[in-house]
Amino acid sequence: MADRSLTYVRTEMAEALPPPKSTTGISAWMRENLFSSPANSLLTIVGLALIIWLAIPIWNFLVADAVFSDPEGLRGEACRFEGVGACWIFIQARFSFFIYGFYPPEEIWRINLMFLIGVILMIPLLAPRAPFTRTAAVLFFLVFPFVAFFLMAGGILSLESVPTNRWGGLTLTLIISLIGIIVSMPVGILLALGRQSRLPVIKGFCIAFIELWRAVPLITVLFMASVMFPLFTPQGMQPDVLLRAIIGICLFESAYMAEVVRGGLQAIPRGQSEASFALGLSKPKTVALITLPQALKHVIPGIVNTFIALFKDTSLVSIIGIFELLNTVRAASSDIAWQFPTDAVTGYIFAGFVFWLFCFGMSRYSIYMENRLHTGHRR
Amino acid sequence: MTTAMEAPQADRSRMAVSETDVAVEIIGMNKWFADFHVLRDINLKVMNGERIVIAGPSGSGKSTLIRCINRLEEHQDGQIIVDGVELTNDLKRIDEVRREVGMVFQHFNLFPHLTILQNLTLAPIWVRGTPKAEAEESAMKYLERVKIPEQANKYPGQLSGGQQQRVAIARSLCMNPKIMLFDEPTSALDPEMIKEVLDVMVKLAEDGMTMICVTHEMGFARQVANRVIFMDQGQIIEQNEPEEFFSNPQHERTKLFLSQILH
Amino acid sequence: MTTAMEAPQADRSRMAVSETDVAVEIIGMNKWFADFHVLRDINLKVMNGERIVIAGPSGSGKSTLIRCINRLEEHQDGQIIVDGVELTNDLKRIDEVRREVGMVFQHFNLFPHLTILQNLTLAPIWVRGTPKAEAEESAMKYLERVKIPEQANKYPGQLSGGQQQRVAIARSLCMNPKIMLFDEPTSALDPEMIKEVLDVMVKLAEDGMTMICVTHEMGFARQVANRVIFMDQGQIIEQNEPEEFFSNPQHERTKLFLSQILH
Amino acid sequence: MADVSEKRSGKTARSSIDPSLFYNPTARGIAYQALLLIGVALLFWWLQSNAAANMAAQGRNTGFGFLNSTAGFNISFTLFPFDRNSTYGEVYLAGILNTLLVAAVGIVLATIVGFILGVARLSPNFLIRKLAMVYVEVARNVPLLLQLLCWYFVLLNAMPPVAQSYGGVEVGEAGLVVLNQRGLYMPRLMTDGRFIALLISIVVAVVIAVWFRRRQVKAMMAEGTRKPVLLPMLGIILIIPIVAYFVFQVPVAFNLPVRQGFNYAGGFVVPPEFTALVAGLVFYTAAFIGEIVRAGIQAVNYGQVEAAAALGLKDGDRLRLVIIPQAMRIIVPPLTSQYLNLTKNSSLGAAIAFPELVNVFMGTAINQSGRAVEIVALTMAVYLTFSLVTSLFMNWYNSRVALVER
Amino acid sequence: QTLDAVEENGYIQCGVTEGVPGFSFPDENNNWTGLEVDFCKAMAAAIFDDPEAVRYTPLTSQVRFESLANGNIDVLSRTTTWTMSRDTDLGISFTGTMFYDGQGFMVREDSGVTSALELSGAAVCIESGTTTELNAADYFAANDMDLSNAVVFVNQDEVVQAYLDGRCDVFTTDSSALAAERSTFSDPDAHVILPQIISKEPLGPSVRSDDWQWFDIAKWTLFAMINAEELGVTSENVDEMLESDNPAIRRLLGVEGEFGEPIGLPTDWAYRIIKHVGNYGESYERHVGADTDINIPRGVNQLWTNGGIMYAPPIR
Ligand SMILES: Nc1ncnc2c1ncn2[C@@H]1O[C@H](COP(=O)(O)OP(=O)(O)OP(=O)(O)O)[C@@H](O)[C@H]1O
Ligand SMILES: Nc1ncnc2c1ncn2[C@@H]1O[C@H](COP(=O)(O)OP(=O)(O)OP(=O)(O)O)[C@@H](O)[C@H]1O
Ligand SMILES: [Mg+2]
Ligand SMILES: [Mg+2]
Repeated sequence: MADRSLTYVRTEMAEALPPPKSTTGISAWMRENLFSSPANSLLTIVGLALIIWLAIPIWNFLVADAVFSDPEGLRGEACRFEGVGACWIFIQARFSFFIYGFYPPEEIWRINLMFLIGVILMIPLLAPRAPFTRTAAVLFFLVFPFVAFFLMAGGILSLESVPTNRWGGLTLTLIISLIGIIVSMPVGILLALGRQSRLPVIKGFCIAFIELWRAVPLITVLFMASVMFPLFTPQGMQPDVLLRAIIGICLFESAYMAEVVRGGLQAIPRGQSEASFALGLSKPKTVALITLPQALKHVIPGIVNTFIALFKDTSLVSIIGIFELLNTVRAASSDIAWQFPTDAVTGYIFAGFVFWLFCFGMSRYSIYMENRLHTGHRR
Repeated sequence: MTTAMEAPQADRSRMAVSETDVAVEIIGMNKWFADFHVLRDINLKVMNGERIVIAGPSGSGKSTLIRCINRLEEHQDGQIIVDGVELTNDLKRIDEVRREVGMVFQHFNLFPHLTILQNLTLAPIWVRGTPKAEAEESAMKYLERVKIPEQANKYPGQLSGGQQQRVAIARSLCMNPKIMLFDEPTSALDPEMIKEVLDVMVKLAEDGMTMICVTHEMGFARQVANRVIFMDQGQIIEQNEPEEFFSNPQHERTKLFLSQILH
Repeated sequence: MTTAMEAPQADRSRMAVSETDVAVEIIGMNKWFADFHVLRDINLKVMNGERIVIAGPSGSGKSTLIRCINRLEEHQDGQIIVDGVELTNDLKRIDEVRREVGMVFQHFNLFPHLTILQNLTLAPIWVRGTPKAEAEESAMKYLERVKIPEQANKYPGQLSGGQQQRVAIARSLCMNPKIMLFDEPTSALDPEMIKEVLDVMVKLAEDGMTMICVTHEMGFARQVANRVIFMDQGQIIEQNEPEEFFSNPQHERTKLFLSQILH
Repeated sequence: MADVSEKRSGKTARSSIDPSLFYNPTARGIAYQALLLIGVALLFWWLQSNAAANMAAQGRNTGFGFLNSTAGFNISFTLFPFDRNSTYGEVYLAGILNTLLVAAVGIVLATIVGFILGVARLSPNFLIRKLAMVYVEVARNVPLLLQLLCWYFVLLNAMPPVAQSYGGVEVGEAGLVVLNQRGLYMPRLMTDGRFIALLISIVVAVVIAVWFRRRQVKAMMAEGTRKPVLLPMLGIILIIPIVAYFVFQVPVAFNLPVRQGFNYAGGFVVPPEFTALVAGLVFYTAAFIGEIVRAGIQAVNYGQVEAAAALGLKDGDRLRLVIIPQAMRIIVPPLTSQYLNLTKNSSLGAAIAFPELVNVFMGTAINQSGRAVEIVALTMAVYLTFSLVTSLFMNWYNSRVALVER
Repeated sequence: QTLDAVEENGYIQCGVTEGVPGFSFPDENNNWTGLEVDFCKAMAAAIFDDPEAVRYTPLTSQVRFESLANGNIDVLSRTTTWTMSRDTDLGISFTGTMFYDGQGFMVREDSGVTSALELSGAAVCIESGTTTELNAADYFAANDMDLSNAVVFVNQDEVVQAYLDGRCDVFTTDSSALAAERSTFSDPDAHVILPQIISKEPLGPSVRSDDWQWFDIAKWTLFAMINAEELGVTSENVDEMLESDNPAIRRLLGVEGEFGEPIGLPTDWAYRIIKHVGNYGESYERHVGADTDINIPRGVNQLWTNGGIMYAPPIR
């Protein structure tokens, strides 16, 4: 249109061309993402410096200076020298202690069996579109806890009885968090329903319960469970420390779960329950068949997040002397046989990694579920 | 006031209305939302097999009135007698009435977590205690009647609005209701879909169902209603048979209203 | 070569377009989104006081084109010269250009945390450094021009869509732009509201504002445009004065497009 | 048509029909509530009678009188003079103040780090974005207790022993700022009542500076020209106290940390427990705040940014006038609950010997006095109060900033 | 009655530490050993003739008394100091002294400190919820020394770790525990325990105050072990000693008299203890004696006949 005529008709369509070199390829990507402006370039340099500054010592500690094997069998001596990095043979040597705690070695198959059952039941619960979801849910929430308890505790079917103070390690961490979630789900649902009730006494009670536990730190709840519960139970009927801690955790967690579920209930439009009433379903049936299933589906990510928080929080029971994962790591690193300069750090890194693995995995899963829910069932 | 008996259209001949056969009777009913007097002195008698259309401007209390009939709303004064049962605070009676009264909502209110078939069989199974196989069989029958049997295993979110509303109608029918209530069943739909829903409703009317419809579809009212009731400010202003109502409205407000909606 | 001078409508007489007075000039411009060649070999010259309407199917690059004019998008090839300033990576020039170019978006994009008046005075105060009192005074003037002075102290959320779009136009005008860009300003509005917004735009055109509008309102194009540009697949396919464009489209695609939207 | 709206209001429900109570929803409601009440009352009665029996069996006393008796132990870090003659009441107070101190410092730092993180997560720079992501994923997914222990012991190992202190001096001499495994030692201000005057003058200076800034901004808006703000403000804040210092002849002496035997004595000490606790809390909480900030900024519609750009607003102004005010509405409520979480999490300081409320009161005091119930109740009351205040603030804030809609 | 309940269960529930070498310490398989563990085993031996009929519950110092008073455990044998208030106010009763301990101080050898009186201003690592905290405060106050640098931890693990990492100059707790902890250090010789013992810390087992029979069983279990040492009866020679003519030995081993009956035990109750666990001296040497890593000299814990203060009332 060099001569600016008002009328113009394109006679020949312009073909789509590849973009100019300067806007594609790795150099363009770097220009765009790393050096798009002077300030950005500076940030890149700072970032690189930070990575180098952090990565080298971490690498040295974890790999370069670390002890990976001990030709003379696993012994603490192998790590007793100045400048030692992580002592991985320590983890190797005490691995079964970290996982199973003080559980009698010849009975460990029981724990493994319990884990196996648990994982098998969880697959249909967590995997999208898996069959048998409902059966698995019933088994997992109603039957599995008892099976697991009898497997762990023994005392029946000629299983040797193993008292709770021999439970420990990652097993105990998982047990505490699973009991926490299995108990707090139904209690939390009841509390959430109660909080929505129009009956003032029920509503008030639920609000007070929820707000009380949400207001206080878990560690005070655990202290309370360990020093105060015994005072409030009749003499001779003493729940052991583990049970008390678990009760404390369940009370605490139910309150959080209630708030999560409430969020889901509030998201269900009123038309749903009205339609259900109009069909002649009673109030309890409406809740059980219509509102609750929908609400729970909405809050799966919230539930997973609560579970992650609970899983991390189980580490606090070490403060009242229960040997969950973190505490077994600490106990092991004060073992005479395993005294070396980095025993504590090595143990913490291991424990931290295990916690991280579980929590990160679950949070990814929750994000995945969230995305799926957004698209699910839509056209 | 003309009764449904004298309704002129030919296609109504199949129905059998007898004076003694009262489906719904409302006597001197009043209702308040807090201090707001939303329904005032409502008197209404609907015979079995009658088809009533309720019209009126927005906020006039149409929805509230039909929601009172199956006790989704509580009335404070007067009597509502449905299928011979008076609605009171008695939960048992309410359940009884709700079983006999189907309701279709403006926004369908299908249960999104259940398949179409599950939506349909839910109430028969849990309320009537029908065996599952039997419930599913009759559900499929009703789905065929609303012309979407092939969608039985989809979820509501996968259907169009018109299809959803037809499912909602089928869902109510599965309970074999004696009376059907419709609250603006087509007003959330695109024009093409309105027709498919109205067709189903017309068919229902032809089969002799007692129906009370809140709707602004005047064509539908003309075609199937025995009576049109016009409400304003919580009161029944005027009622008449459709021909008369449209051609010769009596009340000032009715005239104004009709002039607005029939352009 | 017809200039806008000879445009037929009477109401265009007030504007004064001179050949030398170029508002926007685009020369051999190309743009890619990653590998996707979205604008291809665009050449366009807009005179001061001219009113251009850009039409074309969805995805043809209309929005991208006008967003390039005030550098909301970056182009990779060719030149864009706005009000004598060439758009490059130079932030200062970009700011300069943006001050002179007003833009109205499809979804209004008013600032919801500010009152209408604050929305209008924000840019004059912080960009131009206008004293507050003065900025408010001129804002009220523009609000009167778009006929909603009484809403000055409300928040955007309290207005209807049409009102919001009119505020958005007023907000751009407050900066005394030399050129106004409109990106489908009416397509998010209900029919009754479209008219009130178009009225404001027509008024603006009558006052001689240089305007580039992406719109499918062909009535508006007929009434005020000097030129209609038709785009497809990132290219300018055809341009012409409105009468000619509508009555006698040249290119196949134009014909097809017009047949679809003018039913 | 009859109009009976004056006849009565709907509140007076009619009751001419009297169905069997069993099916009456009102009656049912009352019955459920009564059941719950009775249940709860029974539970409390049971707990109470057990407690009474247990206490009687153990011959224990109850009551809050112990708050006035001497505690008999030391607390290593308090904000007011405390020794072994102080009472349990003072232990309580010291714990609360230490908790609040950690919370205050932690909140300020976590906010700063968190905002930087949130912005970094959205940075156009790939490297910075990924670094921030790694940080967040590590910090969020490892238990805080573990992190605290790591921080504490890493900090202890990173610091030199007393003899090789940074800024250290010979035995008997006074240092200025000394850093070693025992903490960070700084000069402590020693002064008398006239110092209050100085303090007041500083407050006055800040108030004047803030007023000045308001005035300048207003003038800026009114006249449309940019005016100096920062420098004059700094001037005001500096000059007024200096003038006050000379006018009142405020005696200012510093108590310097002196090396005596094992340690430095005197001065003001920040113990490593405090540093580790704050570091751990900040590191952990900042990750959550970063995510909140990111979500808040992302929630501001991109159209808003474009509209601001199209109006010619510069980068900084766009952020300040358009994005931040809108993002803040979304950010503040979850942010406050993070603040509350940080405060609650400070109770983990017990694990690394920081004398916050749970450590000194639920830990030491409960063991020395044996008043479990009272001490648990008092401790929980503190956290309940924090939570109540927070939710009051949140309600107030939400009602204040709620966007006005039609 | 506790005895009935215990017999019903088939085991004693014994509260122990979370791991103090020499006193009560678990190995990898949760087999507990130590001087105090031996006491629990002795009780089990007396009741069941089986020293392994014990369940150990590791307790933190915060929860130990509650656990005992409320029946979680039957006997508390956990480095617990016998004090008046604990004996009278907490619903528990001490049954005797197993180990005469006292609070001491440990410092790094290179600090050059040789006396606790030089510790003014030192940073002191302490575990919370113990008498240690109060004793230290008293001692420092009495000697006009400055204890503003006390670092108080909830768990012993952290106390030791912090001391080793240099947070404190001094680590104070009962000297037995100091010795035990020192034995776990990678370089035990770099740390010295100062000579001053600043408190009387008689460590002994305790039971609930509401059951006198159980109290007597616990009390006489300990006395039997001490008497056995005094009479020269060991686990090795106990069977020969059954033939002894010494009436004191005959009464101890149940050959003469019915001393078990009043406390609900069989007559050979003490024989069982000595047979399975040994006398006090044996137990001491086995767990904390000179041949162990712990290496605490017998000191005041010698029998009274050897210049110590270990003394048990006669069985007669
Ligand atoms: N739950 C409620 N609480 C208080 N007021 C209500 C409630 N439901 C409806 N109202 C009020 O009662 C009046 C009648 O409402 P109703 O929904 O019955 O009108 P309608 O005739 O169905 O109108 P539309 O055609 O808009 O559906 C309206 O003014 C409405 O605002
Ligand atoms: N930021 C972006 N990144 C990648 N592709 C884009 C981006 N913005 C637009 N596109 C693509 O560029 C093409 C042109 O988009 P544009 O919005 O300019 O079309 P349009 O003509 O305005 O269409 P409509 O009438 O729907 O608004 C479309 O195919 C669109 O998908
Ligand atoms: Mg309605
Ligand atoms: Mg567009």
